[in-house]
Parts: sequence; structure tokens; C-alpha cells
Amino acid sequence: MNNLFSQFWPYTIDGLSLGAIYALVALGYTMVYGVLRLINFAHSEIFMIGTFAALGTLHLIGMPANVGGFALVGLVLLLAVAGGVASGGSAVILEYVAYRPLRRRGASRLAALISAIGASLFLQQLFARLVIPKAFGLPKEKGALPVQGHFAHKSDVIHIGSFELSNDKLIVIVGAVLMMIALDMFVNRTKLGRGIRATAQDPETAVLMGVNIDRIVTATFALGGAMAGVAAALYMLRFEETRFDVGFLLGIKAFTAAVLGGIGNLRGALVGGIVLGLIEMYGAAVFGSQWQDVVAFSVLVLVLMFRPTGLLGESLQQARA
Amino acid sequence: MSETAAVPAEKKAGVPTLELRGITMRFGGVVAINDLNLTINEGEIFALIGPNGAGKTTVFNVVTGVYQPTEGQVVFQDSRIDGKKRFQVTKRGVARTFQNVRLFHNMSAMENVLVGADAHHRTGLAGAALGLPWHRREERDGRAKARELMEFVGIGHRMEETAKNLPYGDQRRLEIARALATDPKLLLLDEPAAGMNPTEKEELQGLIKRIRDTGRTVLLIEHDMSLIMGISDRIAVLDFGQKIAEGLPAEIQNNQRVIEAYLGVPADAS
Amino acid sequence: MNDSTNTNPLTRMRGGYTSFSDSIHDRWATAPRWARWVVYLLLIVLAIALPADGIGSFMSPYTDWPTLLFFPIGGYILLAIGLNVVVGQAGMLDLGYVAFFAIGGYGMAVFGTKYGWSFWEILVVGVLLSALSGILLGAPTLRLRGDYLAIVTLGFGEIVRKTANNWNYIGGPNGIGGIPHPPTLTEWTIPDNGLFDAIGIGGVQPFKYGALDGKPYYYLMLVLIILAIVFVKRLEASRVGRAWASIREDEDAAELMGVPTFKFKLAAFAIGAAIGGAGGVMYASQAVSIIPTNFPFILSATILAAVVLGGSGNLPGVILGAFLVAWIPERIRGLQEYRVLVFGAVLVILMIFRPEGLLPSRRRKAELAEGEGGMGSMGAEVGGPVTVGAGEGVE
Amino acid sequence: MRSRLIKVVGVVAASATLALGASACGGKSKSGGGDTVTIGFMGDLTGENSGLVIPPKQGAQLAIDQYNATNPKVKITLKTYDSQGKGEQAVPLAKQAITKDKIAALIGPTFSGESAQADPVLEEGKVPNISSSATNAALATHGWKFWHRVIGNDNVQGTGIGEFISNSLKAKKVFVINDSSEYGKPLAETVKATVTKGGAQTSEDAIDVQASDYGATVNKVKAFAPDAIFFGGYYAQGGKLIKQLREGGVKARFLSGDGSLDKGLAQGAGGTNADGSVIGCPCLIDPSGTASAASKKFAVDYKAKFNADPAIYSAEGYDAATAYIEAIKAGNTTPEKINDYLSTIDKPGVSKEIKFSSTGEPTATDVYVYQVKGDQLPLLGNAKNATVK
Repeated sequence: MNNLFSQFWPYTIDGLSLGAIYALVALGYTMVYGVLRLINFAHSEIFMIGTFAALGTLHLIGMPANVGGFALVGLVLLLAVAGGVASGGSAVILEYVAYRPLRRRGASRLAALISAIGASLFLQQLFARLVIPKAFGLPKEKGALPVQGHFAHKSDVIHIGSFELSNDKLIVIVGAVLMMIALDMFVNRTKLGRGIRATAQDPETAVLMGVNIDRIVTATFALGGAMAGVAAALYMLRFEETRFDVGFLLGIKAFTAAVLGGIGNLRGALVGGIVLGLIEMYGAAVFGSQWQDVVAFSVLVLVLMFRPTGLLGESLQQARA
Repeated sequence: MSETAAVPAEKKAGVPTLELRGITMRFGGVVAINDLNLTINEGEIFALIGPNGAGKTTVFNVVTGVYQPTEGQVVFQDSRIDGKKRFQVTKRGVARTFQNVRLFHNMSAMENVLVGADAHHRTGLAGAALGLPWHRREERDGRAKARELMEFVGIGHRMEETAKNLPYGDQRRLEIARALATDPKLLLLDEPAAGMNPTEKEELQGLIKRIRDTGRTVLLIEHDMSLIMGISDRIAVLDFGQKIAEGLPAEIQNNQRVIEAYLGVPADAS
Repeated sequence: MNDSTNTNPLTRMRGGYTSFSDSIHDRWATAPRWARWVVYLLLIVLAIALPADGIGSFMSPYTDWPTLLFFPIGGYILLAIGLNVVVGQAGMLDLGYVAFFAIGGYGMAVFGTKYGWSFWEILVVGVLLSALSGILLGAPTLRLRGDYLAIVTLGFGEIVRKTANNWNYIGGPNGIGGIPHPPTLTEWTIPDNGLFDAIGIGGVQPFKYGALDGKPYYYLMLVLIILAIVFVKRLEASRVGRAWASIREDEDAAELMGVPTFKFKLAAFAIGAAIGGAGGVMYASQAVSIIPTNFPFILSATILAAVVLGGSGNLPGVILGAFLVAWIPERIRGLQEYRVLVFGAVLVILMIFRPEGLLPSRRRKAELAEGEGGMGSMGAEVGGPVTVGAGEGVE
Repeated sequence: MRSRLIKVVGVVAASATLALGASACGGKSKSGGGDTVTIGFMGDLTGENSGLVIPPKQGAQLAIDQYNATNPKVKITLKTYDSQGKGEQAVPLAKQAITKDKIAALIGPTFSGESAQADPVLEEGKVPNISSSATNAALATHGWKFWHRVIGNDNVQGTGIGEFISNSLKAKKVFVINDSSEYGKPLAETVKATVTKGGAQTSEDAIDVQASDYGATVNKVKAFAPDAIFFGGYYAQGGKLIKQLREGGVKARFLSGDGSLDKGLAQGAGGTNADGSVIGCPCLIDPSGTASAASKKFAVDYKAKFNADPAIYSAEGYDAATAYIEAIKAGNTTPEKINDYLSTIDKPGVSKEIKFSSTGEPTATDVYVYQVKGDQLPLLGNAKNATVK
């Protein structure tokens, strides 16, 4: 308890920056879920691919070190583009290979879930065994170990009393919020976005209205993947290292965030992510870090008991009703 | 056209079996049913009619416990059933069919009816797992009953077929058999004739009467006026969630408000 | 079923397989009672002979075959039978099934090491304990639908594992060691004569439980699996099974037909949990030592994969699925570090070829084939008919 | 029907081909005539912690190759068992090793968790086993007759590091972090108990190995403002932890145990963040061969054979193999005779004196400390008398 009060601001800022990354990754789960009602378990690997794309980009431009100030913002932008393209692209490929054939056959969501788990294992191992050792010139047995790319010069932007905000956390929070706004606008204002929403609400009617479902699904995976890619770039800024299973726990948490906020609901992903990030940090402060996940999942269960469709879940239910 | 068949001579003395007392059902700002009072007497065939969106199915949903009424009480055989769980309502003797057939599509016709018959079975996990004698007896009795009911509704030759493979009319009948298997004292039929051809409707009419003759009360929603007029003892008319008329078929046929409601002319034309 | 006009060879192949498995289904359905018993008997004899060296040297050249047969193969089969009750029969998605396995395992460890109870007593207690925990988890959460339930069960699995890891009474991350083996029932040895040697079980002491010989454990597991199959099969053919099927197909209609859906869903959860717990007790007793990392999320996912891969809802399919999921990674040990990679790819490929599973039940296959437009539906789901009202609406 | 069957076969081909293909590439080792003894090596050879297991395997390989090169009467083959560090895989592998492969002795299992499950099997199978790196203290408490290790346990290590923190660093406030693993937690607890006895004030927290953000822990450390931080856990997390601590403005000296004794620690920490950190280990890693002549020779031979410096536990792997080689040299080729020999062995090894107590623990209790400098981990000396610069 004492810790929470004396270090309230650091915990809050850590919670926000962690939550911002959860939120961006949660978007991919929630969008795919909205359109296909599928838990895309391999989304965590889409995120992982994004982190390696960002790391690869750093290597390509000669591994800069100690980048600070506005140059850092620019560099992160570049990484976000790289991550977004790589993740978005691989999400589309993933859909094409692992889900589309099932969709064509009208397979159950459960079969798709198993396919997703299989794809997740495959991608993890592909990176651990082949991609990482090859790309970074490591011995085969070291592919499962973390790979670093230290490039940022981190400094406090604001420092008033115990309120400290470092440049990386600021970029993460602002970047995530900007992406959320952009996505929200895209989904609400463009034709493609409307198609996605229409499909999410009622696929059959959407088809009748001339919406090309395959195109919508591709767009959904691309967008959700791109968001995970941006999240991956922000993650690399914050932690500057990644590994083949970096997405595993983060993916579960992001999915939790999506459900917490109300799955299928874009704003719910933001709310769920931020709330989950804060709960984890505050929970760790009060009970100790080892109880962080237990607290997070317990809160999830409690929330769902009182709001069975999540914090912002009504809109989904209405949409479905 | 079936003037002669209409208006059964006998009038029920009027032992109420189902009473709706001041039922109001609101969804957010929408009032689906407004202060509805309705009494269904034992042994009668009571029809609930009204234009689309009048709130008829909502009445069914309130009676069967799908919705808790915002205000008012539902009294069935002298005890309140509003606030009861759906399956408890069924156990007390209220069963229904659905507007859009909701069979267990991939189960056989027999299994569908057995699910209904199970409503009053008591076999628990242990009984079923150990194959205890009463469990076997229940299964046997359930099957006999299901067979009987399927003969009764006229699909005895299709018992082992998968429900979704039955012709539409038979699916409707199967739904009735499934509901009857729960031994209802009150049977709610939601547009049972929808999608049926004239011959089937004719048969349905006979079936509903036979159901009534087994001592059950029937409450039905229907759009087919000739069917309604042919079998109903009494009729209530709903419009915009309000009861605008109630009475014998002949009275309803000549009721000005009812005609206006159906023709779309506002009754309280300003 | 067999679409002969289709020219795509893959589709044709699938069609051929489907009609083949269908014809077996049909034969079986019409087979006389004695013929079924003969098949059952043959299967049991086969199961008894299975740990023999001759079979093992092909099935498992790299690692001890009888132990593999006990766990993961037997263990996965038992767990899959339990999970199938929840997922395949009642149609609820459970992503945290490993929690019950863990509770059974820890039950065995705690009562065995701290209270000195014997395996047989703990088996009963552990099963009850797991069933109870299933009820405790299910009671507040079973009204959640579909994927909300899935994430809650996933969370429960993680909560159980983390709590075990943080709770010093049960050893924290060290887990519990020195768990007793089941007491030896009899030192009786299967005679070393021709018949028994022929099926490779001569000289085995089938009721003496030690650390080295995996066969007695396998036989114990076999008994447990057979009991579980009988139990689950009987339920399936009874009112309980019909109630589950009706819940899976249309929960609201089921409830309106007098099915106390909550009670039956809870029962499914408790039964699934109990079977998982029995598996945990068995595992812990053989493993001597358990630690929280024996119960990771991936195990839940693997068992679920087994159920779906084999044919959710159909016991022979589920058993086959569990067998393959447990056996393939061990069999392909030769691929060394690539085996999980290959395993993942096999999962995807099999789902593409047989989304309904290798041996689906007829009914389940029909349900899966119904999938319209999107991903089809899976019994309990968020987007299904939320209430009758939602389906039919305010008129 | 026939063509249909062929199609059926086609469908299952996915798994069948795999299985057959696999059997083709995995060879079976035959122990040959009576002139060969098979010794097993079990550990995580391909999993994520294989970086800790391959060096001792290579150490053992080196010892055996050197021995075989002398053309002895009884040659030794080393057979590896990849347990992935998991008990559920180690158990059937151990049985296979005993009943089918008839190994005479085993080096490993390398980790504590898998050892706890597999050792009872080895015990009942009466096969001597020496672990090169399973340091969990509880392993020695089961009364196993065939179990040994050539590395000081976590209590020895924790006490050694704790005393170093109290005596050499003279830290008054120590923050202790563990990774919630069966290795890190007991080690951290021993360190905590030792420094508390030494008069220091302590506070603690635990991290999750799968987590990315250790912010909560960092904030706790900041609030406590320690002189020294001890982390019980592996370098993959340790490096990340150092980085986040430094970024959070925590300057206190970082210490850790053998799980963090790897270049990866400095890499993970980034830049010079890890510099000055002190890592303790009951093991000796001495690529420059400063500790002893034996160590020098080992370093040179190892480098010549594997084109790499000796890494963590490679000396211990070498010593474990040496113990068996000595036994076989003395004419013991059956498991039980080898085990009997182990109870009397007393030979100088590379890392320490090869001599076991009655419980199977090594009698030597030396803990060495290493200090991070760039991405190197030069030996600072024995924890009893080393001082930091």
C-alpha cells in the first residue's frame, strides 16, 4: 500500500504506457472478433513479427545509438511503418493460409481456433529455429533467447516531484492514442470502414448490400495487424529487446483487455487496455509483482460478473440484437 | 367462408387459468406492452391477434419468463409465475412454440420430443451414469410418450429423421409435439400456420382442437383470420402494445377499432 | 456425401475419406449387440498388449513407450474425454482446463505428502475437490456466453498456476516432491508363458507401482479411461446428454422446453473438472514431484486441440485426437528442434483438411457444416441468439 | 473401395509421412560389444535454456573424447537425451535410457525441476547420476543413493553471495528480487536471510519471466532506495531488469547468481548499464586459465575442440564425466559398481575437488564471483575474499 501512495505517479505512468500497448494489440483481437467472431490466437505472433521488423529496420539503418529528442520521434515513426507493414502483411497472409480455407468450408469457429493455435506455434518456432538465428547470425540454439537493439536515449521530459515522464513513455502513450483516433476515424468515415462495421453487425445483410466479405476480412486483418505492428514499434522503443515468444503473455493480456472493454468494440479495446495496464501496476504495488496477473484476471472475472459483456459491451449486444 | 364451423356453441363457465394483470413491458424508451389485462379461461382456445409489431410475441415472452415484465403480474393457476425461471414456468405447465421454428435442428425428431418429455423426469447424473432402474423406466416411458405424441400430431412416420430434414409443415408439428411432451396445461402457439398450405392449415385446425379436447388450454398468435375465426373461443386484439378489443370471434369481426387497426387507419383519428 | 463432380483432387480425397468414415459409422450403428461386444473386447485386448516392446520399438524409438502410454498419451486421452464433455457435448469453450488437472495433481501431492493418505483415498478426494472447484468457477461465470467464458476460464487456469507458484504452503515454485506411488495391490506376476508373451505382457507385475516400470500405471490409466468412457457414454445417451445437446443447439429454446440449462451446464463443468482432476491425481502419483510449470496454458490449448482435431463430441474421435496430439511430437523426436514447428503446421493443415475433426459425430458434423458465411457457430457464442427477445425482438 | 482406401491413406499421409520420415533420420545407437560403456547426458538440448546445457554437454564430450583417444580397453560413448528441461519428458527418457539403452551412468538432468521428477526413476533403476547444474537444495534431501552433483547448491551459493554483499560490499539496504522460479526464489530467499543476519535491511519483490514491463518492481526499488540489489533468476530477465532499473534512475549495485552468469546479461541491459554488476556462482568459468593449471589446460583443449571459450558449467560437465571415467578406469563398468566408486572418489577436477558427501553433494563449497565489464565476465575471485574495484 505504502508503495502505491509514495510512487503513485510512476505506477500510473507505467500503467498507462503498458496499457497503451495492450490497447493497440487488443484492437487486432477485437476487430477480427467483430468480423469473424474468431479469437485470432496467432495475433500475438503478428505482434512478434512486428517487433522483429522494427529490429531488422534498426539493423538496416546501421543500428543507431542514443537517439533522442525529435530524431527519436522520427525514428519511431519509421519503425512503426516497418512494423505496421510487416505485421499487417503477415496478418493478411495468416488469414489467407490458416483461416480462409476454413471459412470457405464453413468450418466451425472452434476449428479455426485450433488452426490459430497451430499457426501460433508454427510462427513462434519458425522464428526461434530459423529466422532469428539466420537474421542475427546466432548459433541455432540461441534462437530462443532475447535479441536486443538499444537505440533510444531515454530522458525525462517532465519531472515534477515524483511525477516523472520519460520521452519513451510519452511517445508510447501519445502514439497509441493517435493511432486509436486514426483508426476510429477510418472505421467511421471511410467506405471500407463502414463495410467493416456493417459486416461486424450483420454479415448476411452486408453481403446482400454488396459488401465483398473477403475484401473486408482482408482489410480487417491488415488493419488489426498494422495496429499490432505499430504497437510492436512502440514496444521496441520501451523495452528495446524482443524474443520469439514475446507475444505470448502480451497477447493473452491484450485479449483480456479486449474482453474487459467489450470485445468487438474499438473504444472498448482502448478502455480495456488502459484499465488493465493500470490494474496490473496498482495490483503489483499493493500485493507484489508476483500477484500482478492474478489480480488482473480476478478483476476481469469480477467485471464480467457484473457486466457480462465488458465495460463498453452494450453497443456490441445492441448491434447483434 | 367457414361461417358454419365458427363459434362453438358451448361457452366456458370461465375458470381462469392464466391472468395477466396490468402488464407493462418497456425496453429502454420503447413501450412494447402497455398495461395489459388478459384472462384466459381453462379449456378454451384463445387467440391473440394484431398487426405486426403489436406486441403479441412479447406477451408470449412475458408469460414464458423470457422477459420480466416492467410492471404487473402474471398469474397461472392461482400462483404468480413472473420472476420465475423459464424452465420452471415450463414445469408448471406452460409450453410454447416459436414464430420462427426453433427446433434442435441436428437432433432427431424423437430426441427433440424427448427433450420436452425430460422436463418432468428426475434422473440425475448418478442415475444416468449407473443405469439405475428408474432411469431406464423413465427412458422407456419417455420414448413411448414421444412416439404417441408424434403419432398424435401426425409425424409418426418420421421419428428417426433429423429435425432439419423434415418438411416445413412437419417441423411446425414437431415443435408442437415437443411442447406437448412437457405436459402443458397451457400451450402457447406462435403463428403455427405460418408457411403452411391450405391443406396443412386444415389439418392444423383439427390438431389444435384435438389438443384442446385433451383438456389443455391453447393461447395462439395467428395472422390467418379464417383459421382464427374457425377455432377460437375468444379473441383479444393488440395494437401498439395495447388491448383494443376482446370478445367472441363474431364480435371482433365487426369491431370498428379492430378494422381500423388492421386497415392502418388510426383509431383515434384526429 | 461424396461429391464426384468435384475435380479438385484434395476435395475428392476428403470426400473419399468422409464417405469411408460414414460407412463405418453406419455399419456400427446397425451392428448387432454381440458384434459390438466383440469389438469392445478386441479393443481392450489390444490396449492391454499395447505397451509391448514390439509395438513400442516402432511407436516410440526414442523414449520409454509404456511411460508415454501413461503420460502424455493416456493422460491426454483422459483429459480430452473430460474436456469433450464441456466443449463437445455442452458446447462451452474452456481454455483453462489445465486448472482442474493441476488441482487434482496438487490434491494428490498435498494429501499424499502432508497427510500420508494413500493414492486410492486421494483419488476419490481429488476427484471431488476438482469437481467442487469446477462448480465454484462455473457458478458465477456460466451465464457468460462463448468467448467471454473462454477468457474467464483461461484466466482461471492462470490464476491457479500463479497461485500455486506464489503459495509457499504448497511449495511455491519448488512444487511438491516425494509424492507417494499408489500402494502395491499385489506382487502377482503375469506368468511368462506363450500366450502372454505373445502379446508382450509376460513377466509384468501389473499391480506393483514403482518409478521404473510404466506398465502398471498405464493399466491403471486404462481402467480409469474405460470407466470415464462408460460414464460419459451413458450420460450421453440419457436425459443429461440430450439436455447438453439441446443447450448446444439452442440454449434458449432448451430452457423454454423445461431444461434447467444452468444446472446442466454446471454439471458438465463439474464432470469435466472431475475427470481432469482424476488425471491430475494419477499424474502426480506417477511423477513423484510436481511444480507449477507442469500446468501451463499450452497444455489447455493442446487438449483442446486434441478434442477438436479428433472430432469434438465424438468419443472415438476425441480419443484418436488425443492419441495423435500426444504421440506425434514424441514420434518425431528425430526432427529435434523442429518438432514443435512441424506440430504447429500439422495442426493447421489438419484443420484445413478436416475442420470437423478426423472422426466427427454425425450430428456434430451437421452442425459444423451449417456454418454460414462467417466462421459458423459453436454452440455457445456471444453473437448467437442472446435472448429469445433478441431473436424475435419487439414485434 | 480400393481407390477409396488409397484416398484414405492419402489423408492420413500428413502425419504418417512425418512419422516415417522422422524414424529415418533418427538413428539408434547400439552399445556394441562388451568393450563399450554408454553414458547418458540429459538436459534441455534444444529448448530455450539450451544455452545453459550445451556447454556442460560439450565439457562432458571433451572429457570422454580425450579418454577414448587414449585407446582404453573399455571405450565410452555419450548418448544425449533432450528433455527440453521438462520433467514430463525427462521421466520417459530416463526409463528408456535405463531399460532399453542400458546406460551405465547419467550426467544430468541439468535442471532442478526435471531432476525432481526423473531422479526417482534413476534411483529405482539404480543408475548413478551426476548433475552439472541442478542447484536446488531440496534435491539432496530425499536420501537418494545414486544421485550426485558437482556444483554447490543454492544454499551454498546464496550464503556465499549474501556474505559477499554483507562483508565485502557492506551494503546496509538490500533489495531482493526473484523470478518466481524453483531456482530463483529459494536462492533469493537464502541471500535475503544471509544479509539480514549480516545486519542489512531488506525488501523484496518477484517478477514474471514472461512479462515485459518490470515497472512495478522498479518503482518499488526506487521507493526503497537500496545500496545493493540481488536478483535470483536467469540472465534473460536479469538483463532486462538492469536496463529498466537504470532507466528508472536506480543506481544501486546489481548482483545475481549463476543463472545470470552470461554475456547475455550485459547485452540485455544495454550499453554500460550492467557494468560493475557482480555475479556469483558455485562454478568456475575460467577461459584465461588463471585459476589453476588444470583449468588452463581445459580452457585450451575446449577452445581447440569447439572453437569457443568454456562457458557456464562446461567445467562441471567435464568434471562429471571425469568422475565416471575414473570409475571406469578403475574397472567398474556396471551402474552399481560405478556408484560405489563415486562414494569414494577423491580426485582434483577442473572446477573443484571431485568428492561427494554421503548425500551426493560436492564437498567443495567454493563460490566464485565475477564482475561484468563490457560484455565480459572476468573472474573476480572467491566470494570469501574477493573485493570489487
